[in-house]
Amino acid sequence: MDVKSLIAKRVAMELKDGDVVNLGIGLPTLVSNFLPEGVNITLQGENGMLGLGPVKAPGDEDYEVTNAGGFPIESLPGSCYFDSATSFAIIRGGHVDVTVLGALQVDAKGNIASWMVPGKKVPGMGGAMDLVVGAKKVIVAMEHTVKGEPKILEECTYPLTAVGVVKQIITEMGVMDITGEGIVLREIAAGCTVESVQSATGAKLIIPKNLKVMQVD
Amino acid sequence: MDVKSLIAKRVAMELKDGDVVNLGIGLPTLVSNFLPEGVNITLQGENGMLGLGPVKAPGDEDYEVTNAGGFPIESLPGSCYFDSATSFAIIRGGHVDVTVLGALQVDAKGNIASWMVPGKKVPGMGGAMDLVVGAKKVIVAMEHTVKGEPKILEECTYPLTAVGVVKQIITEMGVMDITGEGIVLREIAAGCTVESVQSATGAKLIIPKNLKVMQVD
Amino acid sequence: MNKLTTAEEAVKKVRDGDVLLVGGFLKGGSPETIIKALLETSSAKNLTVVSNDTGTTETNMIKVMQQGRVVKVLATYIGGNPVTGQMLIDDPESVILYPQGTLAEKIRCGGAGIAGFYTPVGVGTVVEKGKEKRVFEGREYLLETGLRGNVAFIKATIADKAGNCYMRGTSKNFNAIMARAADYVIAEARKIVEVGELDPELVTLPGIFVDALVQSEDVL
Amino acid sequence: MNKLTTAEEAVKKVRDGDVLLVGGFLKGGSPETIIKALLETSSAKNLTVVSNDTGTTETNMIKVMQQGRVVKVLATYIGGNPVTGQMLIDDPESVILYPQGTLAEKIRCGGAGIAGFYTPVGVGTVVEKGKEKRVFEGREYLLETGLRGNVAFIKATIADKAGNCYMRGTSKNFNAIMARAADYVIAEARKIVEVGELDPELVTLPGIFVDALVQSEDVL
Repeated sequence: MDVKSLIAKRVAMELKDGDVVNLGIGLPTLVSNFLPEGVNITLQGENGMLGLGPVKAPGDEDYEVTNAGGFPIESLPGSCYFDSATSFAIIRGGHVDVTVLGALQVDAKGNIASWMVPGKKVPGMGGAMDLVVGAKKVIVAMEHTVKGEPKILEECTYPLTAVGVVKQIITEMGVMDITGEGIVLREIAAGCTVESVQSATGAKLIIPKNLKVMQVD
Repeated sequence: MDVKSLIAKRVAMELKDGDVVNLGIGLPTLVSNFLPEGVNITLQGENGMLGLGPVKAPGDEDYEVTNAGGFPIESLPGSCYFDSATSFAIIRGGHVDVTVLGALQVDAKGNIASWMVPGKKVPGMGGAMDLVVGAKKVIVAMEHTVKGEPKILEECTYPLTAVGVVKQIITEMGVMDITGEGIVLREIAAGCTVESVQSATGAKLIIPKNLKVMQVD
Repeated sequence: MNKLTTAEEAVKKVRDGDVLLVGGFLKGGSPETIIKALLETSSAKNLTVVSNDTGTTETNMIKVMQQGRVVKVLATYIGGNPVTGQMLIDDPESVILYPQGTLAEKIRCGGAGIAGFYTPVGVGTVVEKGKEKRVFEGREYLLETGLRGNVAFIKATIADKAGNCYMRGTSKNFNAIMARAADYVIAEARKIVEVGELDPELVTLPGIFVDALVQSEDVL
Repeated sequence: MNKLTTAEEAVKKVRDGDVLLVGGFLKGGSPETIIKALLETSSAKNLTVVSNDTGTTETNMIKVMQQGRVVKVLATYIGGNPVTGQMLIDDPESVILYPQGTLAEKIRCGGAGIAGFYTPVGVGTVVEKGKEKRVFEGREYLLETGLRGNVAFIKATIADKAGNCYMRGTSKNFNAIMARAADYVIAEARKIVEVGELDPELVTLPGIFVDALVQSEDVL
């Protein structure tokens, strides 16, 4: 299994039956491919939909039913649609149980930077700021490092998406919870050592007595 | 023609083709019976509807399509429905052209008191405060006096519904515009004299040179 | 997720001291089956009722109030319910009246994560008492805050078993917004269908807002 | 009231210096027929464009911008339109980025007569710059103000001749809210029917908000 699928699969195990979930573009969209047996979730698209199905095959392009990336998708039974103000009333109002998104940086205080790299072209924050503030639980799903540099830091250096919102980080190296004391390494990937994870991390990891091996099967 | 129908008929002449109009309970609801030829208006019901038709006959009672008085009504072609927040977004946002309502008192500054009489049981303001603040034009349609006492005053004494919102008062005695200078008597009913109107009014009326006779035919 | 249950079971979620958001506009769209269950099978007291009008003499809320279980009311028009009228006379603090659009927007904001909003409605009236007044572009506005409830009672015309609700005509009223602003939402529906049978474009209220779904006895 | 006209006629309402509210979400529900008329038949300049994303390289707004007629942009995501990206680099004041829900709510408030609202989104980020911060029940919120435009361009799936619009699926997006917050609203519809032919329960946008209705060429 490739790294992205591995991360997505582990994220999927965090979801509960009945959860309303918003999946960010990229790696997070893979999560819906790995839902455990008996776990049915409702996907929310911030462009105005509940009950998103898979992306349609090219050629069957109906731009009146798209995901937040602008791609035409299937609509599942029980789905519905609404305008952008209503969509963000749902998001901001705390009616999305989990949002899963990537990040450029996450820090020990739960701060997240995910929308701009200083000096590079700025694409805009889209709905990310609303999603991370509004969702009941924010899971960052990303590769542990970028070009060998840590993305998990004591303090983010890039412009923030929001302050103190991230509850959990899931990477190919492990599962980390962000707590009042700092970042706790709950699970470690097979083949990693505490030392190897710590050296790939820019914040001091708290290692609990019951550190588990990350299971994805 | 009875007094209420006379007032309603004169109010109807103020409406323009295409106007979105909210009619208060009582006398104002009569206005839609007297629309001039070629004038089509859209009635708004603050309980969540555009395109109200007439009240249904007893026995055909569908409480899922009612007017703001709670009575089942017909729905006209081109009508639509919405929730209360959306209904008042329409009202507060200035998308109702004219609201016609009764009043307990109106004054020379355009203040209106229409929702409670001190010392009597208070029914609540319902949507009246929103309607008079939100509508582009507020017309008060009422009998000129109550038990011989003037309802048009220099200053309202009852608790206000809103400040400075009334543009026009139409009674069985005449048509009055509220201006920065005070209340201008634009039209006087046949059979009334300026003196008789003034003596039934608790505010100084401004009498323009071109005072007209109120026409309702 | 089949949310279907009975009104009796659903109203067990109502606790002493709860704030209840009760949909409907006079008789239109009033969740009478749920209110009847509250009346007959629940003993929850010290309740606050948020409602456009607290119903009429023909509806069930007046009977709950006659049991002395409602200690506070937030409403816009109470002319149809003399018990609420009497409460206001006996204790002016026990009945808070809001302009209808302000009450609707307070509830919408409560459900939308918005803490407060500035409305021009009520300026210069008793409604402004105790509220911050602020000028934007030369016009005065009042600060009103978001409002939420512990439990909402709402009525739909058709619902699917996942709780997606279609509210026909003017029955949307406060039903559609209150369901978004409560911790626990009980919906009664005149007709209940399987998931997938309701046209997605007719969904007034997404099923994610509904916790318990009950068959309406449609007593009105 | 038959509001049917041509896109060329309708865009004559756009004046130099106008604020344009342009519906759509990337390619979804983008009012391309109207934007194309603006591109080809209007000379209005010094325009401010309010749009979720200012479209993509495949849509028409980028061409209007290449004509140098857009001097300011308010948007949430501009990754699909490199001209907007370049504007931001050349003059950071010319492109204002908002969180998507904040932009949507600003527009809703602009249309709803609400002067401002308090949102928790953006607190602690660059978005809070210059904005009032206020604590409600222990949590920080930013004051955001309502936003209106001179002209709105929107797209519907079906409209009747009175302007009642049904916007299918996710094409509701900013179309449904922008039409409520502009002085003059131009709607294009893929299909236009007689008044009475559209199911009232499918009306996303009441016709009272629409000033001019044009047949969509549905160029996407």
